[in-house]
Amino acid sequence: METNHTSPRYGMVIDVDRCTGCGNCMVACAVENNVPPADPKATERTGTTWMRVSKLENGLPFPENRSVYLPVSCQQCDHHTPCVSVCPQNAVEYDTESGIVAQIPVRCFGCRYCVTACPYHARYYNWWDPVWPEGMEKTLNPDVSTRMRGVVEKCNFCHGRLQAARAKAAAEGRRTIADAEYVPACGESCPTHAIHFGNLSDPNSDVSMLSKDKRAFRLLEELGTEPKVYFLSEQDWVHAIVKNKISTELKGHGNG
Amino acid sequence: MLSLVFAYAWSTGNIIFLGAFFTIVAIIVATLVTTTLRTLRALRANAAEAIRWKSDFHDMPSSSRTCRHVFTGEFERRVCNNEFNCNGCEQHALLLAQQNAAAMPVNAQMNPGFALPLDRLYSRGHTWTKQNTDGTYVIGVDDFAARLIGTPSAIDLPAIGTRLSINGSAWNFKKGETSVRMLSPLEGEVVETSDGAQGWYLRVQPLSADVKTGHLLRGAEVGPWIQREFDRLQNYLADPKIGLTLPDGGMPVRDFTAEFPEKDWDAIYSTLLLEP
Amino acid sequence: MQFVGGSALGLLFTPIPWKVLNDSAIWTQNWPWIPAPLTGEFTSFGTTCTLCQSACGMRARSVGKQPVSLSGIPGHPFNNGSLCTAGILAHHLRYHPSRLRQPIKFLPGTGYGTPLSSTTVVDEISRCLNGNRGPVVILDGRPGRTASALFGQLGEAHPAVRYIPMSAPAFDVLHTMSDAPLGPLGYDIDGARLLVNFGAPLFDAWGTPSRASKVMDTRASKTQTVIHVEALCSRSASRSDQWIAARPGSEALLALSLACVMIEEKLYSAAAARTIGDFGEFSDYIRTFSPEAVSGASGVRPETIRTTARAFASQSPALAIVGNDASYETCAAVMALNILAGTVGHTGGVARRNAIPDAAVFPSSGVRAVSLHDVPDHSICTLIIDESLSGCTLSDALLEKKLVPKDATIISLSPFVTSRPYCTQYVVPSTVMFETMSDVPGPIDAAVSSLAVSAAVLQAPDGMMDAVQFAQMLGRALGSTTASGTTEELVKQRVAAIHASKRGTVFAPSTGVSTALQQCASADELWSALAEGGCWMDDAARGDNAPAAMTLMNAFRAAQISLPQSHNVDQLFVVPFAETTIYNGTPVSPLLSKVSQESGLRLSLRQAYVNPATAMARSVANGETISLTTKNGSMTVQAKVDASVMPDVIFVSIAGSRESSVSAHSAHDVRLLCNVNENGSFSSTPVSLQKVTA
Amino acid sequence: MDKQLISRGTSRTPLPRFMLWILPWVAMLGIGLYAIFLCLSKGLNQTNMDNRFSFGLWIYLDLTVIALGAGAFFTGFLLYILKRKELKAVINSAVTIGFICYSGAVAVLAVDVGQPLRAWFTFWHPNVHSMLAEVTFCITCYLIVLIIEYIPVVLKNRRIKNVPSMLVFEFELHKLMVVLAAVGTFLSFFHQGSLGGLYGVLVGRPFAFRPALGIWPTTFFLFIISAAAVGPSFILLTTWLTSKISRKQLVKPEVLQDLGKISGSILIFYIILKTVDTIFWINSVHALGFSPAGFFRIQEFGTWILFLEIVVLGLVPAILLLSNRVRQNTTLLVLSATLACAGIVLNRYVMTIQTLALPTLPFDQFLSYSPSWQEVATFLAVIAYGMLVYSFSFRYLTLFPQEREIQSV
Repeated sequence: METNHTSPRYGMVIDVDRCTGCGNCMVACAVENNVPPADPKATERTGTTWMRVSKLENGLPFPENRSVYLPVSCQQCDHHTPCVSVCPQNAVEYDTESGIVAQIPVRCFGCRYCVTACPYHARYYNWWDPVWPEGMEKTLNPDVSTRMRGVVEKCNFCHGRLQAARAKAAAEGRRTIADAEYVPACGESCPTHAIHFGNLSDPNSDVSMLSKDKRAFRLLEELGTEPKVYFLSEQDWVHAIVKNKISTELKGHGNG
Repeated sequence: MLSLVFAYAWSTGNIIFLGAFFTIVAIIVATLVTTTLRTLRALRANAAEAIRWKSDFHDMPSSSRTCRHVFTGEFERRVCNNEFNCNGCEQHALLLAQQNAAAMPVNAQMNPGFALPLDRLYSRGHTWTKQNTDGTYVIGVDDFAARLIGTPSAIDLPAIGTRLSINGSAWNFKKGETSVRMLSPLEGEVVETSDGAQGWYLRVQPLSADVKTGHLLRGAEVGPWIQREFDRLQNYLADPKIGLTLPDGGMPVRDFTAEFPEKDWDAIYSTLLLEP
Repeated sequence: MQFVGGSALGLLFTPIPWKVLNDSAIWTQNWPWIPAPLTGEFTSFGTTCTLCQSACGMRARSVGKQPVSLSGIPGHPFNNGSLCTAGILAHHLRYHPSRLRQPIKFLPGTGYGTPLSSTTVVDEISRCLNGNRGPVVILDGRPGRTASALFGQLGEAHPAVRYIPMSAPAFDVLHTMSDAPLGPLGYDIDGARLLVNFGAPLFDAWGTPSRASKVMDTRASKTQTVIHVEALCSRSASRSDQWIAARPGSEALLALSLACVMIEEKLYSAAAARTIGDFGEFSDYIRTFSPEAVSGASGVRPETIRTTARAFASQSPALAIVGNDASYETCAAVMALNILAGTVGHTGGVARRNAIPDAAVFPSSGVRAVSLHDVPDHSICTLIIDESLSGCTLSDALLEKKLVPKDATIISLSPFVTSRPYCTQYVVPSTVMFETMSDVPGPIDAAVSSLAVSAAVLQAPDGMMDAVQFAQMLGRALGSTTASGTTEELVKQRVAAIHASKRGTVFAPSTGVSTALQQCASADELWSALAEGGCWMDDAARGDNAPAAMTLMNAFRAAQISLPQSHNVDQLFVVPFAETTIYNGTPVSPLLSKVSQESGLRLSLRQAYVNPATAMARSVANGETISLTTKNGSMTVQAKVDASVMPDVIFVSIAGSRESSVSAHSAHDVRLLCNVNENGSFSSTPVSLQKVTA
Repeated sequence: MDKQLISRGTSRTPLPRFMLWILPWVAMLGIGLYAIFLCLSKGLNQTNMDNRFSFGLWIYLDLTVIALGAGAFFTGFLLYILKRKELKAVINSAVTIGFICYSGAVAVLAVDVGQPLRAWFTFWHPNVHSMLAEVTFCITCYLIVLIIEYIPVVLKNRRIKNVPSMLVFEFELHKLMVVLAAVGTFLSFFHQGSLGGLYGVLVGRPFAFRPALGIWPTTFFLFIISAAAVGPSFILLTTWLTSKISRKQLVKPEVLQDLGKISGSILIFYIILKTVDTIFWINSVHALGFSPAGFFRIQEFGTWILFLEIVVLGLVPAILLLSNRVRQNTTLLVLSATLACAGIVLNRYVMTIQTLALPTLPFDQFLSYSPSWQEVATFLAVIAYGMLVYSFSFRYLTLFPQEREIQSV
């Protein structure tokens, strides 16, 4: 997975101090990517949310308890991408032109090995065939095809938008696209502008500079997968908890 | 898989992995193809009966595979691993060269009372053969097998012209639900069949002048052999609770099957008549 | 022949068949019954969101006229590119599975309605209104629209009909306290230095969606401080500068206690005090609520209360705000704070907006607006509610109290089934956004009046009415005259009147900038700016606009605020809980399952937050089912153990309804378990908790 | 007719009793097939798996039965390649068990994947870096090998071998068995290893992740060795069980002792390596930002599980099996083999289920998962299928060639 520094490597920087956990990114993502509404029996563990806002708590009791929200989508790992190497039939590809880890649902046969491999739980299996209320299929995004049950899908930084931006640039005779031309749905929908998006290979880009900020951290950085999604927080406890994972979270059992 | 496939690359990993995989597939396919070809060849060469004997021989318990030289006392224990093909047995040739078998006296005491004339040759499957004056051979069952089976409910004889192979099937007896295969003592083409009234069942024309009979038992071997067979039979018939109690003080009866209807005759025929 | 055969054989050695096989394997693997997106050219158009009064400018990406995604218009004075979670999904509402296709008539006590034909329902409504049975009340959940004007006309023309515009509950109370009409109100949050927020989800889609961002941006310049009062460390609490954890239901006490400190320490605005006619009476009344007295019930230390009161008085302009689901009592107490601080009618306080200059089209009668609270109990025979828009929170308990028992009829306009089982009810199916022309008044957190419009782009299903048509239908039934014309014609007349006033500014999405209306050459130009998602904003009201005379006890005599008796320490309480105003029980897009059912980010219906200590004491683990029993009944919910909520209080969701709002009034509604006071407010109710073992 | 199918010289229980024996298994299989139908027609929402527990009971079952089915390749390897002739007594049974385990595992895998009809894509677009591709390739091939190895056992049926072509084919195939044994051994080494690698490569699951030796993680090798160690034990166990249930002596006692000895010697080797691996793992997990002790902080998965796996179900049976005196005692021998098998069953459980139950992200919680009835029924269907295939094979085929000789003596 050689990184070609001449081609863009898209990344995201999320300011968790600004994130209010409203969930706009989650629904905007679902609208953009034609993710269906939940089956009545779906749960937190079987639902499909390419972008999922999770709550990170400081672990203290009321009223000292504080929390921030971490919008976690595919972290677009740059090296040793855990899901790319495990897929038996090349249904996951690392696009060297954009740094985006792409899932090809039509090639996926639903073994869910990649779901197991992803430490960020950013991959979602279609436990049900997608169903939209009658007529609502008219609101589907023409740029993204729908998926059937039994395949895995995940965030691809709204790859359809990248292609549209590239096509537009090509039509105008440009070879590169500006950061503003290509923003994933989550970033566009964020009401507090907590989500920054752009080209990490460009040292002058917004995300490039923010990613080098001392407030920046990444999830499970030590695994060496070089995620391209950064988080920003000024709060020390957030950094402390993210660094010292296993000791804090074993507080209770998940439901299910 | 192929370079025609979308996004395929001739990388080292692909070459090694797919190379290994296709080698394995090729080996598996080659094994199956070889087996099929060999099967077809064997079937075309009428080798099925010979193969059946080879296959059956190794499935027989070692007690059924006692070497003929044990009967003559040359060995205490020896199990044949050569499909009773004494013609191709080095040990047999060596022993024959060392002694004169004909000189050995018949040990009459060894025969527990079966009529086994020594003017004929016996196969280990309890069939005998004897040459007619016209050069053909007649084949029948020996007294042991005759008493063992008693009166068969049916006889399934081969068609005239059938080619028999050494230790291949000669004909079948039916006894109740059980079918008993009789082994052919020699190679040849069936020229006449009989219902056994004259004491024989098949008349066979050898296929070549050099008739192979070296593997058949004769002379001094017959008595100890039949004694051993009778011992094995008695073993089966013995009541495990009260030990050996044969009628007639251990003398053979005319029809063992009829005498001991409760026994597993299928298994006994299988062992004694060499059809595992 | 040989050639054909040879070619076929040769073809096998070319990549073609393999490529075809390969491609077909990849691209044909989708079940035929999986819906495929529309195909066609992408276009886009601007419009205004009508889901609430915030009037967000939105841009729809569409195929043909069908919107496929929505985003905020950058630079828009209200939402500046942001939308709320419901707004992003506004284009789904048209296809909501529980959308009403036909008028329905419910009989009292039944949850099941009988479908009626469009003509029958009009006949029955006519008969009902002409029967001279008694007072008719029209409740307008979103005053300020063209339809509102038509409803108002009905109220004026017919002696039996009363028109009640429902503004935010707090403003309703403020109106009650004022001796003279205050006109339209709004919060001037941008101008406030200190914001004391009694439970409004300020950072969670309260007001305009860009509000959270705006407040955060003041952090850097330290120009604004936010103090949040709530029983749990909600999204807004944890992002405010200070969070005061107050027991649920004690907000009114706490606000009064702040007021008490202000009066005791003479921190109130002397000018404001002079306008309060019953200042003495109020001072006497409020003395009961000293910080020490309130501390026990609220769980807030007296020093905190005093410090907050001093800050409220000193950091002028200070503004106290409440959420839309706050009780009457809380609203009264919080508004009293604003009055004492003298910020009503001032910059950075409760702004008094100028009315929209449309008197030429819809002459106003000047009749004093009344609130539902002012209507005598058990007096309304026929109630007409426009529920075609979400955002109006109506207390069922209050409605039931105001209606004539057993014999009342409700006529409502709604896109969804809204059953009120205590009376006869006609529900007329209404159009939704994108199906009808509609004008949208401005957001609660804007200081000035405004107007935006949302155009009809899609064909409404047969038999659907918009609010204007509904009002015209009622007018015909009552035999009154209402303004005639199509909705679009009426809205256009209104816009023309605004243009004629030459007041304010207009934001044009095409340029992204706001310009003075005077520079707008024609009404058509203003119209086209508005039709593509722009908005018109009035000028700020000039100078001191403080109310001339107030009588606070008007509200407090009705409010039942008293210090609770000391309660058992081990007692659990149940509280109805909505995290954010956007899920107020009306149906939302099924896709909102993403933020509730599918992720647990927000509570779903039948889920409740429980403090870990409370849960552990009752051996309840996260995700387990618990049964809640009060003297009013019982229900089962799923416990979500969360350390951010107050111990011994169970916060049960009333939100996140994906289904028809029928369910919101069924056994799933925790509000049925709660005690309701005279004003229709729910109070935190003692409850017993039982773990349910499957 | 039934009698005509039973090998000569062996006695089997009367047909009605046999029917009674298979009846519950047939019922179990029937329910399982219905569950499989539900899963295939309605999708995997019928299971209790989810995006967090995306591998569940079935993958655990696959890993376990394939480890236990390793007896087939390892016995074949010892018999045909290393010429340990005494193992001829159990080779047919071993092949049958191997065939059952692998066919059962492949069947369950076909249900486990979301789009079984696209399973061939693995062969069309293989990702050679994926352990699962390696597993798929090897298991497919090895299942074919096992079928080919099982064919002669079937063809040797009393009735079938009367057909000359069948007989000859069997004979010719048997002559080439050494090739198949070699291929089977090669394939088994790889897929047993790849199954270990399946979890060992998961860099995102530090509990399972192991550093690579060469191109494979250490679990790759540990799985091969553990499978080789426990395969003979499982053959021992099944032979003993069959013997107990059929109330017949099927093999000479030395055969079982031999299997035990083979199992013990490999097991001790495995336990040493596993211990070394665990120590290395404890040290390396820090570098990934996790605390090894943290993984065992949950009561259900405390350090006791590590002790149980390595000592009680590893070291103890290994030492027992290596003792001559223990092997002479059938009860102790069988007990030790059972412990060894249980150790591997536990190891596979820890690798599959515990790995997924543990959190990775700072806001993750420890997860629990209990399979739905459809998953359990499918699981039981594989067991019922195995019981049926083995019962029929035992009744009508010669699984233990020594049986007849032992009977006739």
